[in-house]
Amino acid sequence: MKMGMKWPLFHQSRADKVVLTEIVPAPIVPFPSDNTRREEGAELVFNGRVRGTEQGQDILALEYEHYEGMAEQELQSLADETMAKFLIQDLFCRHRVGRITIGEASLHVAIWSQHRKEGLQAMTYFIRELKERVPIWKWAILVSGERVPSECVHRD
Amino acid sequence: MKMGMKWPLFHQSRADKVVLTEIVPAPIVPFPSDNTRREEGAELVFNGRVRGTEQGQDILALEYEHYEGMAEQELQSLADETMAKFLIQDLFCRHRVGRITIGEASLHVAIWSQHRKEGLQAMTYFIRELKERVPIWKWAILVSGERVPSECVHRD
Amino acid sequence: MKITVKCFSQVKYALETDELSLELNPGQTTADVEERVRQRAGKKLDGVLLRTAVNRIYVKEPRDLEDGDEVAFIPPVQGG
Amino acid sequence: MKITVKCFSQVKYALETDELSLELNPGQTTADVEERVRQRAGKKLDGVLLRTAVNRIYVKEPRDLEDGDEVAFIPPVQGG
Repeated sequence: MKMGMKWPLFHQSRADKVVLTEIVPAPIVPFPSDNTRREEGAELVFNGRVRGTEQGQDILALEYEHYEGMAEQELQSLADETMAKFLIQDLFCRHRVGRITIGEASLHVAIWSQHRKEGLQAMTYFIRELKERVPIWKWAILVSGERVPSECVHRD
Repeated sequence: MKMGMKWPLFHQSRADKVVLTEIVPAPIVPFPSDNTRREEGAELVFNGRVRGTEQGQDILALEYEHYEGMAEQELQSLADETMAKFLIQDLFCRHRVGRITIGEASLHVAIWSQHRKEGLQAMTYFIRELKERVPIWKWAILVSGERVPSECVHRD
Repeated sequence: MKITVKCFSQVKYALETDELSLELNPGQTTADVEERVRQRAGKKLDGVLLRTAVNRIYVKEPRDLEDGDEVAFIPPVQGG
Repeated sequence: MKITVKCFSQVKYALETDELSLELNPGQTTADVEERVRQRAGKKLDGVLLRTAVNRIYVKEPRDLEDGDEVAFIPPVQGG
Protein backbone atom coordinates (compact mmCIF):
# COMPACT_ATOMS: atom_id res chain seq x y z
CA MET A 1 0.00 0.00 0.00
CA LYS A 2 1.36 3.40 -0.92
CA MET A 3 1.27 6.19 1.63
CA GLY A 4 -1.62 8.51 1.00
CA MET A 5 -3.87 5.69 -0.16
CA LYS A 6 -7.22 5.44 1.50
CA TRP A 7 -7.05 3.20 4.52
CA PRO A 8 -9.25 0.13 4.07
CA LEU A 9 -12.17 -0.30 6.45
CA PHE A 10 -12.63 -3.79 7.77
CA HIS A 11 -16.22 -3.73 8.99
CA GLN A 12 -17.10 -6.72 6.88
CA SER A 13 -16.00 -10.20 7.84
CA ARG A 14 -13.07 -10.99 5.65
CA ALA A 15 -11.38 -14.15 4.55
CA ASP A 16 -8.56 -12.11 3.05
CA LYS A 17 -5.65 -11.17 5.22
CA VAL A 18 -3.69 -7.96 4.93
CA VAL A 19 0.03 -7.67 5.33
CA LEU A 20 1.74 -4.36 4.81
CA THR A 21 5.34 -3.35 5.41
CA GLU A 22 7.04 -0.06 4.70
CA ILE A 23 10.40 1.53 5.26
CA VAL A 24 9.92 5.25 5.64
CA PRO A 25 12.41 8.10 5.91
CA ALA A 26 10.18 10.36 8.02
CA PRO A 27 8.45 10.25 11.43
CA ILE A 28 6.19 7.23 11.64
CA VAL A 29 2.49 7.85 11.29
CA PRO A 30 0.84 5.16 13.44
CA PHE A 31 -1.61 2.82 11.78
CA PRO A 32 -5.15 3.89 12.63
CA SER A 33 -6.99 2.03 15.31
CA ASP A 34 -10.31 0.59 14.22
CA ASN A 35 -13.47 -0.15 16.17
CA THR A 36 -15.46 -1.51 13.24
CA ARG A 37 -14.12 -5.05 13.14
CA ARG A 38 -16.38 -7.95 14.04
CA GLU A 39 -13.87 -10.79 14.11
CA GLU A 40 -10.60 -9.55 15.58
CA GLY A 41 -10.79 -9.38 19.36
CA ALA A 42 -7.11 -8.55 19.81
CA GLU A 43 -5.19 -5.51 18.57
CA LEU A 44 -1.55 -5.44 19.59
CA VAL A 45 0.69 -2.49 18.85
CA PHE A 46 4.42 -2.18 19.39
CA ASN A 47 6.51 0.96 19.17
CA GLY A 48 10.27 0.57 19.32
CA ARG A 49 11.80 3.89 20.37
CA VAL A 50 15.28 5.35 20.36
CA ARG A 51 16.91 5.32 23.79
CA GLY A 52 19.22 8.01 25.09
CA THR A 53 22.22 5.73 25.48
CA GLU A 54 24.06 3.31 23.20
CA GLN A 55 26.51 0.82 24.68
CA GLY A 56 26.11 2.74 27.93
CA GLN A 57 27.15 6.08 26.49
CA ASP A 58 24.89 9.12 26.04
CA ILE A 59 23.97 9.88 22.45
CA LEU A 60 22.18 12.71 20.68
CA ALA A 61 20.28 10.56 18.18
CA LEU A 62 20.48 7.41 16.11
CA GLU A 63 20.74 7.26 12.39
CA TYR A 64 19.30 4.13 10.84
CA GLU A 65 20.89 2.91 7.63
CA HIS A 66 19.23 0.29 5.45
CA TYR A 67 20.19 -1.73 2.42
CA GLU A 68 17.69 -0.24 0.02
CA GLY A 69 15.91 -2.88 -1.98
CA MET A 70 17.01 -5.77 0.17
CA ALA A 71 15.66 -4.42 3.48
CA GLU A 72 12.16 -3.89 2.02
CA GLN A 73 12.23 -7.35 0.51
CA GLU A 74 13.40 -9.10 3.68
CA LEU A 75 10.87 -7.21 5.79
CA GLN A 76 8.00 -8.15 3.53
CA SER A 77 8.99 -11.79 3.28
CA LEU A 78 9.34 -11.96 7.07
CA ALA A 79 5.86 -10.50 7.42
CA ASP A 80 4.45 -13.04 4.95
CA GLU A 81 6.16 -15.83 6.84
CA THR A 82 4.76 -14.57 10.15
CA MET A 83 1.25 -14.52 8.67
CA ALA A 84 1.66 -18.11 7.50
CA LYS A 85 3.05 -19.29 10.83
CA PHE A 86 0.53 -17.77 13.25
CA LEU A 87 -3.26 -17.52 13.23
CA ILE A 88 -3.43 -13.78 12.81
CA GLN A 89 -5.55 -11.66 10.50
CA ASP A 90 -3.44 -8.62 9.61
CA LEU A 91 0.09 -7.43 10.16
CA PHE A 92 1.17 -3.84 9.54
CA CYS A 93 4.75 -2.64 9.97
CA ARG A 94 6.53 0.65 9.45
CA HIS A 95 10.27 0.93 10.02
CA ARG A 96 11.78 4.37 9.97
CA VAL A 97 15.28 5.08 8.66
CA GLY A 98 17.51 8.15 8.69
CA ARG A 99 18.17 10.28 11.74
CA ILE A 100 15.82 9.64 14.66
CA THR A 101 15.72 11.71 17.81
CA ILE A 102 15.68 10.09 21.23
CA GLY A 103 12.19 9.03 22.23
CA GLU A 104 10.85 8.79 18.71
CA ALA A 105 9.71 5.52 17.18
CA SER A 106 11.99 3.64 14.81
CA LEU A 107 9.59 0.69 14.51
CA HIS A 108 5.79 0.48 14.59
CA VAL A 109 4.00 -2.85 14.32
CA ALA A 110 0.28 -3.57 14.61
CA ILE A 111 -1.12 -7.08 14.64
CA TRP A 112 -4.83 -7.95 14.55
CA SER A 113 -6.00 -11.42 15.53
CA GLN A 114 -9.09 -13.17 16.78
CA HIS A 115 -7.38 -14.02 20.04
CA ARG A 116 -4.58 -12.35 21.94
CA LYS A 117 -2.36 -15.40 22.31
CA GLU A 118 -1.56 -15.69 18.62
CA GLY A 119 -1.05 -11.93 18.35
CA LEU A 120 1.48 -11.92 21.18
CA GLN A 121 3.33 -14.90 19.76
CA ALA A 122 3.38 -13.40 16.28
CA MET A 123 4.65 -10.05 17.60
CA THR A 124 7.42 -11.76 19.56
CA TYR A 125 8.50 -13.78 16.54
CA PHE A 126 8.25 -10.94 14.04
CA ILE A 127 10.39 -8.49 15.99
CA ARG A 128 12.95 -11.12 16.99
CA GLU A 129 13.42 -12.18 13.36
CA LEU A 130 13.44 -8.59 12.12
CA LYS A 131 16.38 -7.92 14.42
CA GLU A 132 18.05 -11.04 13.06
CA ARG A 133 17.78 -10.66 9.33
CA VAL A 134 16.46 -7.35 7.98
CA PRO A 135 19.52 -5.38 6.80
CA ILE A 136 19.17 -2.23 8.86
CA TRP A 137 21.90 -0.77 11.06
CA LYS A 138 22.24 1.91 13.69
CA TRP A 139 24.77 4.71 13.65
CA ALA A 140 25.12 6.62 16.88
CA ILE A 141 25.37 10.40 16.84
CA LEU A 142 27.60 11.04 19.82
CA VAL A 143 27.48 14.10 22.03
CA SER A 144 30.69 15.23 20.29
CA GLY A 145 28.79 15.20 16.99
CA GLU A 146 30.75 12.21 15.74
CA ARG A 147 28.81 9.56 13.84
CA VAL A 148 29.87 5.95 14.35
CA PRO A 149 28.37 2.50 13.85
CA SER A 150 26.60 1.59 17.05
CA GLU A 151 29.04 -1.28 17.83
CA CYS A 152 31.88 1.22 17.67
CA VAL A 153 30.51 3.28 20.54
CA HIS A 154 32.89 2.76 23.44
CA ARG A 155 32.69 4.09 26.93
CA ASP A 156 35.15 6.87 27.59
CA MET B 1 -5.08 8.68 38.89
CA LYS B 2 -8.45 10.31 38.40
CA MET B 3 -9.73 10.92 34.90
CA GLY B 4 -9.25 14.50 33.92
CA MET B 5 -6.01 14.80 35.81
CA LYS B 6 -3.07 16.16 33.92
CA TRP B 7 -1.11 13.35 32.32
CA PRO B 8 2.45 13.19 33.69
CA LEU B 9 5.29 13.81 31.27
CA PHE B 10 8.19 11.43 31.57
CA HIS B 11 11.00 13.30 29.83
CA GLN B 12 13.25 13.00 32.82
CA SER B 13 14.96 9.75 33.70
CA ARG B 14 12.98 8.31 36.53
CA ALA B 15 13.67 5.75 39.17
CA ASP B 16 10.00 5.78 40.11
CA LYS B 17 7.67 3.44 38.31
CA VAL B 18 4.05 4.22 37.51
CA VAL B 19 1.24 1.74 37.70
CA LEU B 20 -2.30 2.84 37.03
CA THR B 21 -5.46 0.79 36.71
CA GLU B 22 -9.02 1.95 36.20
CA ILE B 23 -12.40 0.41 35.62
CA VAL B 24 -14.46 2.82 33.57
CA PRO B 25 -18.13 2.77 32.54
CA ALA B 26 -17.62 4.69 29.28
CA PRO B 27 -15.68 4.25 26.02
CA ILE B 28 -11.99 3.84 26.74
CA VAL B 29 -9.78 6.83 26.10
CA PRO B 30 -6.41 5.37 25.08
CA PHE B 31 -3.37 6.30 27.11
CA PRO B 32 -1.38 8.94 25.26
CA SER B 33 1.69 7.87 23.37
CA ASP B 34 4.85 9.68 24.37
CA ASN B 35 7.99 10.48 22.42
CA THR B 36 9.78 12.28 25.23
CA ARG B 37 11.15 9.29 27.11
CA ARG B 38 14.89 8.64 27.19
CA GLU B 39 14.98 5.24 28.84
CA GLU B 40 12.06 3.16 27.59
CA GLY B 41 12.76 1.74 24.16
CA ALA B 42 9.64 -0.42 24.07
CA GLU B 43 6.01 0.68 24.18
CA LEU B 44 3.50 -2.15 23.91
CA VAL B 45 -0.23 -1.54 23.67
CA PHE B 46 -3.03 -4.08 23.74
CA ASN B 47 -6.68 -3.47 22.94
CA GLY B 48 -9.11 -6.27 23.67
CA ARG B 49 -12.21 -5.75 21.55
CA VAL B 50 -15.73 -7.18 21.57
CA ARG B 51 -16.24 -9.79 18.86
CA GLY B 52 -19.47 -10.29 16.97
CA THR B 53 -20.05 -13.81 18.19
CA GLU B 54 -20.17 -15.48 21.58
CA GLN B 55 -20.01 -19.27 21.83
CA GLY B 56 -20.40 -19.27 18.06
CA GLN B 57 -23.67 -17.32 18.05
CA ASP B 58 -24.12 -13.80 16.69
CA ILE B 59 -24.63 -11.14 19.34
CA LEU B 60 -25.54 -7.46 19.32
CA ALA B 61 -23.19 -6.40 22.10
CA LEU B 62 -21.63 -7.50 25.36
CA GLU B 63 -22.40 -6.14 28.75
CA TYR B 64 -19.54 -6.38 31.22
CA GLU B 65 -20.46 -6.76 34.87
CA HIS B 66 -17.93 -6.27 37.64
CA TYR B 67 -17.81 -6.80 41.37
CA GLU B 68 -17.44 -3.19 42.36
CA GLY B 69 -14.74 -2.70 44.94
CA MET B 70 -13.23 -6.14 44.51
CA ALA B 71 -12.54 -5.87 40.76
CA GLU B 72 -10.64 -2.60 41.18
CA GLN B 73 -8.66 -4.06 44.05
CA GLU B 74 -7.77 -7.28 42.23
CA LEU B 75 -6.81 -5.40 39.07
CA GLN B 76 -4.53 -3.05 40.96
CA SER B 77 -2.86 -5.80 42.95
CA LEU B 78 -2.32 -7.81 39.77
CA ALA B 79 -0.70 -4.77 38.16
CA ASP B 80 1.55 -4.27 41.19
CA GLU B 81 2.52 -7.92 41.10
CA THR B 82 3.30 -7.69 37.36
CA MET B 83 5.54 -4.68 38.00
CA ALA B 84 7.42 -6.59 40.68
CA LYS B 85 7.80 -9.70 38.53
CA PHE B 86 9.06 -8.17 35.27
CA LEU B 87 11.61 -5.48 34.50
CA ILE B 88 9.16 -2.93 33.18
CA GLN B 89 8.88 0.77 33.90
CA ASP B 90 5.16 1.58 33.72
CA LEU B 91 1.91 -0.29 33.38
CA PHE B 92 -1.37 1.43 32.53
CA CYS B 93 -4.68 -0.41 32.28
CA ARG B 94 -8.26 0.63 31.62
CA HIS B 95 -11.04 -1.96 31.67
CA ARG B 96 -14.44 -0.85 30.49
CA VAL B 97 -17.68 -2.17 31.98
CA GLY B 98 -21.31 -1.80 31.00
CA ARG B 99 -22.65 -2.31 27.52
CA ILE B 100 -19.99 -2.43 24.80
CA THR B 101 -20.73 -2.51 21.10
CA ILE B 102 -19.03 -4.97 18.79
CA GLY B 103 -15.59 -3.74 17.75
CA GLU B 104 -15.11 -1.43 20.70
CA ALA B 105 -12.38 -1.97 23.27
CA SER B 106 -13.21 -3.57 26.60
CA LEU B 107 -9.57 -3.61 27.72
CA HIS B 108 -6.67 -1.27 27.04
CA VAL B 109 -3.20 -1.96 28.42
CA ALA B 110 0.02 -0.05 27.80
CA ILE B 111 3.38 -1.24 29.06
CA TRP B 112 6.62 0.73 28.83
CA SER B 113 9.95 -1.00 29.30
CA GLN B 114 13.59 -0.56 28.42
CA HIS B 115 13.51 -3.63 26.22
CA ARG B 116 10.73 -5.33 24.33
CA LYS B 117 11.21 -8.81 25.75
CA GLU B 118 10.16 -7.90 29.26
CA GLY B 119 7.24 -5.85 27.94
CA LEU B 120 5.92 -8.77 25.90
CA GLN B 121 6.31 -11.17 28.80
CA ALA B 122 4.63 -8.77 31.22
CA MET B 123 1.73 -8.17 28.82
CA THR B 124 1.23 -11.91 28.34
CA TYR B 125 1.23 -12.52 32.08
CA PHE B 126 -0.93 -9.54 33.01
CA ILE B 127 -3.75 -10.35 30.59
CA ARG B 128 -3.68 -14.08 31.34
CA GLU B 129 -3.97 -13.43 35.07
CA LEU B 130 -6.59 -10.73 34.58
CA LYS B 131 -8.75 -13.29 32.82
CA GLU B 132 -8.14 -15.69 35.69
CA ARG B 133 -8.86 -13.62 38.74
CA VAL B 134 -10.35 -10.17 38.26
CA PRO B 135 -14.10 -10.49 38.99
CA ILE B 136 -15.57 -9.27 35.72
CA TRP B 137 -18.12 -11.16 33.66
CA LYS B 138 -19.67 -10.93 30.22
CA TRP B 139 -23.39 -10.91 29.49
CA ALA B 140 -24.31 -11.40 25.87
CA ILE B 141 -27.01 -9.28 24.30
CA LEU B 142 -28.51 -11.70 21.82
CA VAL B 143 -30.06 -10.75 18.52
CA SER B 144 -33.44 -11.43 20.15
CA GLY B 145 -32.64 -8.73 22.69
CA GLU B 146 -32.31 -11.30 25.46
CA ARG B 147 -29.49 -10.74 27.95
CA VAL B 148 -27.75 -13.85 29.27
CA PRO B 149 -24.45 -14.72 30.94
CA SER B 150 -21.98 -15.50 28.21
CA GLU B 151 -21.68 -19.19 29.22
CA CYS B 152 -25.43 -19.51 28.80
CA VAL B 153 -25.30 -18.62 25.12
CA HIS B 154 -26.11 -21.78 23.23
CA ARG B 155 -26.19 -22.38 19.54
CA ASP B 156 -29.68 -22.61 18.15
CA MET C 1 -26.15 -13.00 62.70
CA LYS C 2 -26.68 -11.57 59.28
CA ILE C 3 -24.52 -11.60 56.19
CA THR C 4 -24.87 -10.33 52.64
CA VAL C 5 -24.33 -12.50 49.57
CA LYS C 6 -23.43 -10.61 46.40
CA CYS C 7 -24.52 -12.37 43.21
CA PHE C 8 -22.90 -12.01 39.82
CA SER C 9 -23.12 -13.56 36.38
CA GLN C 10 -24.51 -17.09 36.50
CA VAL C 11 -25.30 -16.82 40.21
CA LYS C 12 -27.32 -13.67 39.62
CA TYR C 13 -28.99 -15.27 36.61
CA ALA C 14 -29.87 -18.44 38.54
CA LEU C 15 -31.11 -16.67 41.67
CA GLU C 16 -32.67 -13.74 39.82
CA THR C 17 -31.27 -11.29 42.32
CA ASP C 18 -28.02 -9.44 42.77
CA GLU C 19 -27.99 -9.63 46.54
CA LEU C 20 -29.24 -11.92 49.29
CA SER C 21 -29.45 -11.16 52.96
CA LEU C 22 -29.07 -14.34 55.03
CA GLU C 23 -29.47 -15.15 58.73
CA LEU C 24 -26.74 -17.52 59.88
CA ASN C 25 -26.28 -19.52 63.04
CA PRO C 26 -22.99 -19.07 64.86
CA GLY C 27 -20.37 -21.46 63.51
CA GLN C 28 -21.78 -21.60 60.01
CA THR C 29 -19.09 -21.28 57.36
CA THR C 30 -18.79 -20.06 53.80
CA ALA C 31 -19.29 -23.69 52.73
CA ASP C 32 -22.70 -23.72 54.44
CA VAL C 33 -23.66 -20.52 52.68
CA GLU C 34 -22.55 -21.88 49.31
CA GLU C 35 -24.69 -24.94 49.95
CA ARG C 36 -27.72 -22.72 50.61
CA VAL C 37 -27.05 -20.69 47.46
CA ARG C 38 -26.76 -23.82 45.34
CA GLN C 39 -29.97 -25.23 46.79
CA ARG C 40 -31.83 -22.03 46.11
CA ALA C 41 -30.60 -22.19 42.48
CA GLY C 42 -32.19 -25.58 41.95
CA LYS C 43 -29.97 -27.31 39.41
CA LYS C 44 -28.98 -24.12 37.64
CA LEU C 45 -25.53 -23.94 39.23
CA ASP C 46 -24.75 -27.64 38.89
CA GLY C 47 -21.35 -28.00 37.32
CA VAL C 48 -20.48 -24.34 37.81
CA LEU C 49 -17.26 -23.89 39.75
CA LEU C 50 -17.60 -21.12 42.32
CA ARG C 51 -14.72 -19.45 44.10
CA THR C 52 -15.44 -17.76 47.41
CA ALA C 53 -14.69 -14.19 48.42
CA VAL C 54 -15.25 -12.76 51.89
CA ASN C 55 -15.28 -9.01 52.18
CA ARG C 56 -13.94 -8.78 48.63
CA ILE C 57 -10.93 -11.04 49.16
CA TYR C 58 -10.64 -14.54 47.71
CA VAL C 59 -10.53 -17.24 50.38
CA LYS C 60 -9.34 -20.73 49.59
CA GLU C 61 -10.71 -22.73 52.50
CA PRO C 62 -14.17 -22.58 54.06
CA ARG C 63 -14.12 -20.13 56.92
CA ASP C 64 -16.27 -18.85 59.73
CA LEU C 65 -18.27 -15.73 59.13
CA GLU C 66 -19.01 -12.72 61.24
CA ASP C 67 -22.03 -10.52 61.45
CA GLY C 68 -22.06 -8.06 58.57
CA ASP C 69 -19.69 -10.02 56.32
CA GLU C 70 -20.08 -9.69 52.57
CA VAL C 71 -19.74 -13.00 50.78
CA ALA C 72 -19.65 -13.72 47.05
CA PHE C 73 -19.51 -16.95 45.10
CA ILE C 74 -17.51 -16.11 42.05
CA PRO C 75 -18.20 -18.02 38.84
CA PRO C 76 -15.33 -18.28 36.33
CA VAL C 77 -14.35 -14.71 35.51
CA GLN C 78 -14.29 -13.34 31.97
CA GLY C 79 -12.58 -9.98 31.97
CA GLY C 80 -10.41 -8.78 29.14
CA MET D 1 34.30 -9.20 -15.20
CA LYS D 2 33.11 -6.51 -12.90
CA ILE D 3 30.99 -6.60 -9.76
CA THR D 4 29.74 -4.07 -7.26
CA VAL D 5 30.21 -4.39 -3.51
CA LYS D 6 27.73 -2.48 -1.39
CA CYS D 7 29.11 -1.41 1.99
CA PHE D 8 27.06 -0.79 5.12
CA SER D 9 27.61 -0.07 8.78
CA GLN D 10 31.00 -1.32 9.98
CA VAL D 11 32.08 -2.25 6.46
CA LYS D 12 31.33 1.26 5.23
CA TYR D 13 33.05 2.72 8.29
CA ALA D 14 36.15 0.56 7.81
CA LEU D 15 36.44 1.09 4.05
CA GLU D 16 35.27 4.70 4.12
CA THR D 17 33.08 4.15 1.09
CA ASP D 18 29.58 2.89 0.48
CA GLU D 19 30.38 1.12 -2.75
CA LEU D 20 33.34 -0.64 -4.40
CA SER D 21 33.65 -1.65 -8.00
CA LEU D 22 35.89 -4.71 -8.35
CA GLU D 23 37.40 -6.55 -11.33
CA LEU D 24 37.23 -10.32 -10.82
CA ASN D 25 38.81 -13.21 -12.64
CA PRO D 26 36.44 -15.90 -13.84
CA GLY D 27 35.94 -18.51 -11.14
CA GLN D 28 36.39 -16.10 -8.25
CA THR D 29 33.76 -16.55 -5.57
CA THR D 30 32.06 -14.47 -2.91
CA ALA D 31 34.67 -15.85 -0.48
CA ASP D 32 37.44 -14.33 -2.59
CA VAL D 33 35.65 -10.99 -2.60
CA GLU D 34 35.15 -11.10 1.15
CA GLU D 35 38.86 -11.77 1.55
CA ARG D 36 39.69 -8.70 -0.54
CA VAL D 37 37.27 -6.57 1.45
CA ARG D 38 38.75 -7.72 4.74
CA GLN D 39 42.28 -7.05 3.50
CA ARG D 40 41.35 -3.59 2.37
CA ALA D 41 39.91 -2.91 5.83
CA GLY D 42 43.22 -3.66 7.54
CA LYS D 43 42.28 -5.09 10.92
CA LYS D 44 39.13 -3.07 11.26
CA LEU D 45 36.82 -5.96 10.40
CA ASP D 46 38.68 -8.55 12.46
CA GLY D 47 36.16 -10.36 14.63
CA VAL D 48 33.19 -8.93 12.73
CA LEU D 49 30.91 -11.66 11.41
CA LEU D 50 29.78 -10.90 7.88
CA ARG D 51 26.90 -12.61 6.09
CA THR D 52 26.90 -12.55 2.32
CA ALA D 53 24.16 -11.34 0.01
CA VAL D 54 24.26 -11.62 -3.78
CA ASN D 55 21.84 -9.47 -5.68
CA ARG D 56 20.04 -8.68 -2.41
CA ILE D 57 19.50 -12.26 -1.34
CA TYR D 58 21.34 -13.94 1.50
CA VAL D 59 23.56 -16.82 0.36
CA LYS D 60 24.88 -19.37 2.80
CA GLU D 61 27.77 -20.92 0.88
CA PRO D 62 30.46 -19.20 -1.19
CA ARG D 63 29.31 -19.01 -4.78
CA ASP D 64 30.55 -18.05 -8.22
CA LEU D 65 29.78 -14.57 -9.40
CA GLU D 66 28.68 -13.16 -12.72
CA ASP D 67 29.43 -9.92 -14.41
CA GLY D 68 27.29 -7.15 -12.96
CA ASP D 69 26.48 -8.94 -9.70
CA GLU D 70 25.82 -6.85 -6.62
CA VAL D 71 27.46 -8.29 -3.51
CA ALA D 72 27.18 -7.15 0.08
CA PHE D 73 28.86 -8.33 3.26
CA ILE D 74 26.31 -7.84 5.93
CA PRO D 75 27.50 -7.12 9.47
CA PRO D 76 25.14 -8.08 12.32
CA VAL D 77 21.90 -6.22 11.65
CA GLN D 78 20.29 -3.90 14.19
CA GLY D 79 16.82 -3.01 13.02
CA GLY D 80 13.92 -2.48 15.37
